[in-house]
Amino acid sequence: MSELAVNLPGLQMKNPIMPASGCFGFGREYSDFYDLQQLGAVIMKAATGSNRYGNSTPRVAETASGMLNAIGLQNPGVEKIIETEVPFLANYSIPIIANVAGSTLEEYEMVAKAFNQTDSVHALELNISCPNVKEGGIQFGTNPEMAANVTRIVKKASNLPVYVKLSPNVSDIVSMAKAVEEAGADGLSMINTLSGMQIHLPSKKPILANQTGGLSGPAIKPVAIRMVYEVKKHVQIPIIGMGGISNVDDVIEFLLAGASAVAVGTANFQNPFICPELIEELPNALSKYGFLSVEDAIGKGHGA
Amino acid sequence: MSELAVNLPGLQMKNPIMPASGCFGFGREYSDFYDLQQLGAVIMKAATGSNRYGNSTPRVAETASGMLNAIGLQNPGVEKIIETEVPFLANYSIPIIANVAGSTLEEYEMVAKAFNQTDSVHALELNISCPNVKEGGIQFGTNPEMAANVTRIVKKASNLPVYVKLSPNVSDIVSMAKAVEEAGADGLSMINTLSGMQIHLPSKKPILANQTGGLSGPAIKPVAIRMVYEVKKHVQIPIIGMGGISNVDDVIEFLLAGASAVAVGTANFQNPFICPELIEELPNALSKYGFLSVEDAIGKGHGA
Amino acid sequence: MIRKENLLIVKSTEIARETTEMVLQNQHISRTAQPGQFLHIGIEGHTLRRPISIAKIDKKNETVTVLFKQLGEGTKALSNYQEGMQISALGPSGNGFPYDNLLNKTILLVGGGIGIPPLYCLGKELAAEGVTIKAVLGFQTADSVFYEAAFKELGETLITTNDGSYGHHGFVTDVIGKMGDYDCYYTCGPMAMLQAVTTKLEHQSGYVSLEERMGCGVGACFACVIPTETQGGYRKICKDGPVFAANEVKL
Amino acid sequence: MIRKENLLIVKSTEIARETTEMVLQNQHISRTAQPGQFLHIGIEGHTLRRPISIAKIDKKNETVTVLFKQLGEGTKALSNYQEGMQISALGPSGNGFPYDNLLNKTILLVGGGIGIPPLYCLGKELAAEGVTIKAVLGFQTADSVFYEAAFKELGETLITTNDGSYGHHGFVTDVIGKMGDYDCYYTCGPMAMLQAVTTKLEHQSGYVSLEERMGCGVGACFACVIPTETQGGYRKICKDGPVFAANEVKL
Ligand SMILES: Cc1cc2nc3c(=O)[nH]c(=O)nc-3n(C[C@H](O)[C@H](O)[C@H](O)COP(=O)(O)OP(=O)(O)OC[C@H]3O[C@@H](n4cnc5c(N)ncnc54)[C@H](O)[C@@H]3O)c2cc1C
Ligand SMILES: Cc1cc2nc3c(=O)[nH]c(=O)nc-3n(C[C@H](O)[C@H](O)[C@H](O)COP(=O)(O)OP(=O)(O)OC[C@H]3O[C@@H](n4cnc5c(N)ncnc54)[C@H](O)[C@@H]3O)c2cc1C
Ligand SMILES: Cc1cc2nc3c(=O)[nH]c(=O)nc-3n(C[C@H](O)[C@H](O)[C@H](O)COP(=O)(O)O)c2cc1C
Ligand SMILES: Cc1cc2nc3c(=O)[nH]c(=O)nc-3n(C[C@H](O)[C@H](O)[C@H](O)COP(=O)(O)O)c2cc1C
Ligand code: FES
Ligand code: FES
Repeated sequence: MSELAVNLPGLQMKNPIMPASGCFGFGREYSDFYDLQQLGAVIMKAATGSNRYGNSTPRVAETASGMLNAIGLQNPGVEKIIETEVPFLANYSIPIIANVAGSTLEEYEMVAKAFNQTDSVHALELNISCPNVKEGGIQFGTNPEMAANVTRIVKKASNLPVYVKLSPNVSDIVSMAKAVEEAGADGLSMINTLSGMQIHLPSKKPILANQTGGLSGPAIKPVAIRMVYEVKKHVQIPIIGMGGISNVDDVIEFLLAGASAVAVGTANFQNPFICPELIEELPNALSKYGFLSVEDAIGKGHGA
Repeated sequence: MSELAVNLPGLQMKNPIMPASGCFGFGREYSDFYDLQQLGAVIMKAATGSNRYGNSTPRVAETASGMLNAIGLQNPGVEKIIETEVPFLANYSIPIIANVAGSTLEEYEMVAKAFNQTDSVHALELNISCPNVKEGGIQFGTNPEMAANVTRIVKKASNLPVYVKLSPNVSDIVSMAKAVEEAGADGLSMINTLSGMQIHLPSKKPILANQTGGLSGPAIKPVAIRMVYEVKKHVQIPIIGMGGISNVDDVIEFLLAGASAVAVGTANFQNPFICPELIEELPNALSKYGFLSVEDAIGKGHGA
Repeated sequence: MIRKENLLIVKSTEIARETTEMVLQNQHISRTAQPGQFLHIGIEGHTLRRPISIAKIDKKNETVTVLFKQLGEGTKALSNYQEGMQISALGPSGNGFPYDNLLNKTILLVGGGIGIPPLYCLGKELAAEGVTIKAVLGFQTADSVFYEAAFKELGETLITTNDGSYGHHGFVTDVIGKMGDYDCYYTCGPMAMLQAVTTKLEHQSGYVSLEERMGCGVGACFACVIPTETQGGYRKICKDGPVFAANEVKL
Repeated sequence: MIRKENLLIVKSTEIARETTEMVLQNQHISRTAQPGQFLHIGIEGHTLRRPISIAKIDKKNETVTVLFKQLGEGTKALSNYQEGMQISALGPSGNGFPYDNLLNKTILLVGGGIGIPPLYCLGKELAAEGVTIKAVLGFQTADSVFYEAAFKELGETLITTNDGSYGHHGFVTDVIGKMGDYDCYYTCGPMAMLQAVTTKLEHQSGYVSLEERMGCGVGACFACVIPTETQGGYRKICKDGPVFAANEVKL
């Protein structure tokens, strides 16, 4: 096994770097910049039961070392995604992770089931945490019992490994993680965005049409690292870490905190080549800090 | 009344700008830079029942547009503060707010009571939210019943108005705010720091000796604005807003979100003159955005 | 084809109030850019890139020119970049103005403020191809006026200012009626102006260039959508636009 | 007295591996600085200021010189600042080295790496006042050595390198014994070195200059405390230090 390779449930990855859900569409646009074959894996934009337009615009705002977004889960619906988007990504021999969203338990179940149709999807990322959609996301993601419940239902509906994506907008991230682990999650994905707002002074209104949005980017990295670190101490399942990664040291920091692989979101907007650049720089960075491989670095921030 | 003046329970302020607790000591150091008389008010560093050394060093780290701190409530204890620090600040005719911390209900009660001895303190800021101290802070600040309980006890013990300082590390900030309002809080102060961590790559350990610390600075402003905005919709008591203020537009943004006054923390470290500079710039900024006074701007981000 | 490129700042000038004109050298972008396309410009210390339209294309000197208003922190910082520095941009981005079969025809350009630069780019290109150009340009006030002489070289040009301090007093829609006949119009500017113009010129064939806050600028994040009657209900301004047929999108 | 000042970068040179020497002009700071004091330097885009010791004071030209290692992002950015630019600093900060009644006496300076600059400042001042200077300076390796000639002008100087690529092979504590007698020592460098030096010279009177991560740099935030036996159990490095009597603090 190469020094960069990581094996997680359902995901045989030649390196631990993947684009984060919602920041990479379904890959087409970034395939104009580089060969997606280089990626460790790819996480698709959220899929819902049917076609969704999402929120009104403006949907993004800039903040200090970060950004807010309230896209509102715009997507063509799970059937269309399987029909038109998955085949494009399946041209590359990299693991594909489908991000599953919904406003009701039934919708989550239906979307998860739909992905059983295709052999090209390798794992689900269960988005219980999207803070933008009033009638769903937020509640599943902040209540341990509800999170466990949706995990159980999706696990039952799907024949794929399920990574539950945790929301940071909670008092106690460890109980969320433990609840979904007990409910059968194969892995965790963390963190989603922090709920935030910006007010436009000239118009005296929130900039985002949705008022609140999700804060991402380097600003939130300390929160993400803290949560990965704390959760790692209490769960056995692997963690895909994310939140503010913009350089290779950030990747190492997430590995040390306990992530087994990482996802890169906002940084794609600044630099479309960020993922292949991180992959290229990773071997040197690992050896600079005395690691033989990615596997060797995982969790090493927790002491001997 | 002048355009900058604000009257809050116990606090007759000539302007809405005050340094935040823990970022200004007891005022002596910054009095070498400017006349503290200019300030709207001053919030002292946290007081506990007895002398406290705090955490081991390193106690601070830098993050993207922010910093982490884990001072650990170092202070000489409430009696010594009343004896040696309050008289210094009492030389200025500005309202003094005492930040009250503790690890137990009894300690909170004792500290609050102690401040009844002096006439120079005008209000208490009840720090139920300091995320650095394992044996107390965090629990009071994330559970509505416990927060209400400590509020009730402190209200009973004290003859001063009580501003409860909320922690942002919660799933539902509105229920926290409503719980302490019902328990008798005279005002709210928000937000305290977000819990975060940074790992030092060469040593493979968290940088802070305490491992986790509180994230402050511009990075957290969107979270603070969102929380002030949401809470403002649901409570009647005034809010002292803070979190990442570093320029006069930030002050206006907090006013629009619903704060009646603001506190400035981390920005003092970058620019010791930040508070008097904001005070000087505020009149122009208010008129630029079409406001007659600070009072006129409060809550105006909520529409007509 | 969109690429991530470094561009050399050859010249940076304040040509009107809080308005910077920047000449940028880059082979790929100058060779492939079309009028109506934009650059997605990276600014040190800012998370998001800024979309700025291409105002001139000079294939000989391998430069493109952009004009931008110093609006917020990013454009203010950009206006302080010195000649000789490099900036990073994604580009050329989006789709330009469609302009087939316009030989011997007449077009009307209707621009407002900082929406004017891409129209100049189009007008210059088409004037060279034998199209007759007419233009109505609206500005806030006298000292924000730019490119008046440049447009007058292309064809008949009317200037309006909101406060009447220069040219006609009022909005562009107040004077469009004076421009006689034309085969097609192109407009870019503030949303209120676009709504007024497209409503007024409802029965004309025309194209609008739109603005929206962007995340990725390449079509991946769905930040910049605009609702449409057809095409699955929406289009992305960064990738499918910024130019649309006036009747295609819901303003 | 500490003030917030702008300093003009008169000169910036890389004088050893990843080590920048910067000459900064400012009247207030050059006039009032004492050896052992530091500047709390603001760096664009960074929340926290960086504490950097004063290495030379030139009252005539109204400059102070600082030397810093390009360690992390902040110091790397600072090393790219061009001559002619201004930087913001709080200073002069902290308390300098105490040095009363040293006339005709001998002092030993023990410095490690980037802890050496404040000792040079002290040595230069005291040499001019007739104090005999001896110095032991430890570096990582040959190409990180700086200020050797400058120290040799002040007095007897031994250089050590960890890898033996220059001077004596080993640590400063390996060669301190060779320095004969002295009345007092001053030391600054990595914590491990300070511990070794103060232990070895336990029975000598001496002063250590300490480093700690800082928030405010003025004594307000309690980030930079060091435990003491007396004085309420702690002192603040930024305000009460960075210099302490060797027996005052617990290293
Ligand atoms: C396709 C397109 C072409 C454009 N062409 C030009 C041009 O040629 N000249 C010019 O001056 N301006 C142009 N704009 C508008 C320009 O992008 C904004 O003025 C600029 O992004 C504001 O950035 P700032 O740093 O000054 O403002 P800030 O308020 O600091 O910006 C914060 C965030 O909001 C975004 N934003 C703010 N206002 C706008 C806006 N009006 N449109 C889109 N995003 C905005 C910024 O890009 C940034 O992400 C164009 C916009 C688009 C979408
Ligand atoms: C009183 C004092 C005097 C100093 N004098 C010098 C000097 O003359 N020359 C020199 O090269 N260095 C000196 N240092 C150390 C210098 O402050 C750090 O090397 C520098 O702050 C590192 O910043 P960075 O941006 O390179 O590193 P980063 O890792 O990017 O810094 C992140 C944060 O950690 C802090 N930090 C990191 N390392 C240290 C450290 N060793 N000490 C204190 N804070 C640190 C930074 O100030 C910043 O707040 C001194 C430190 C102190 C306390
Ligand atoms: C524009 C945008 C859209 C996003 N959409 C989704 C989404 O559809 N599903 C999801 O689980 N997370 C979504 N996220 C969250 C990211 O996947 C990621 O968890 C978060 O942004 C933190 O990573 P970053 O700081 O690297 O961006 C989105 C983030 C952004 C910025
Ligand atoms: C170094 C430091 C020490 C702090 N100490 C306290 C404290 O003792 N009590 C308290 O209630 N808040 C404390 N805080 C939190 C601040 O008062 C403030 O709520 C927070 O930093 C957000 O504001 P800012 O972003 O402007 O710094 C501290 C913050 C910092 C950075
Ligand atoms: S800005 Fe991302 S899709 Fe247009
Ligand atoms: S750095 Fe704030 S007290 Fe020393």
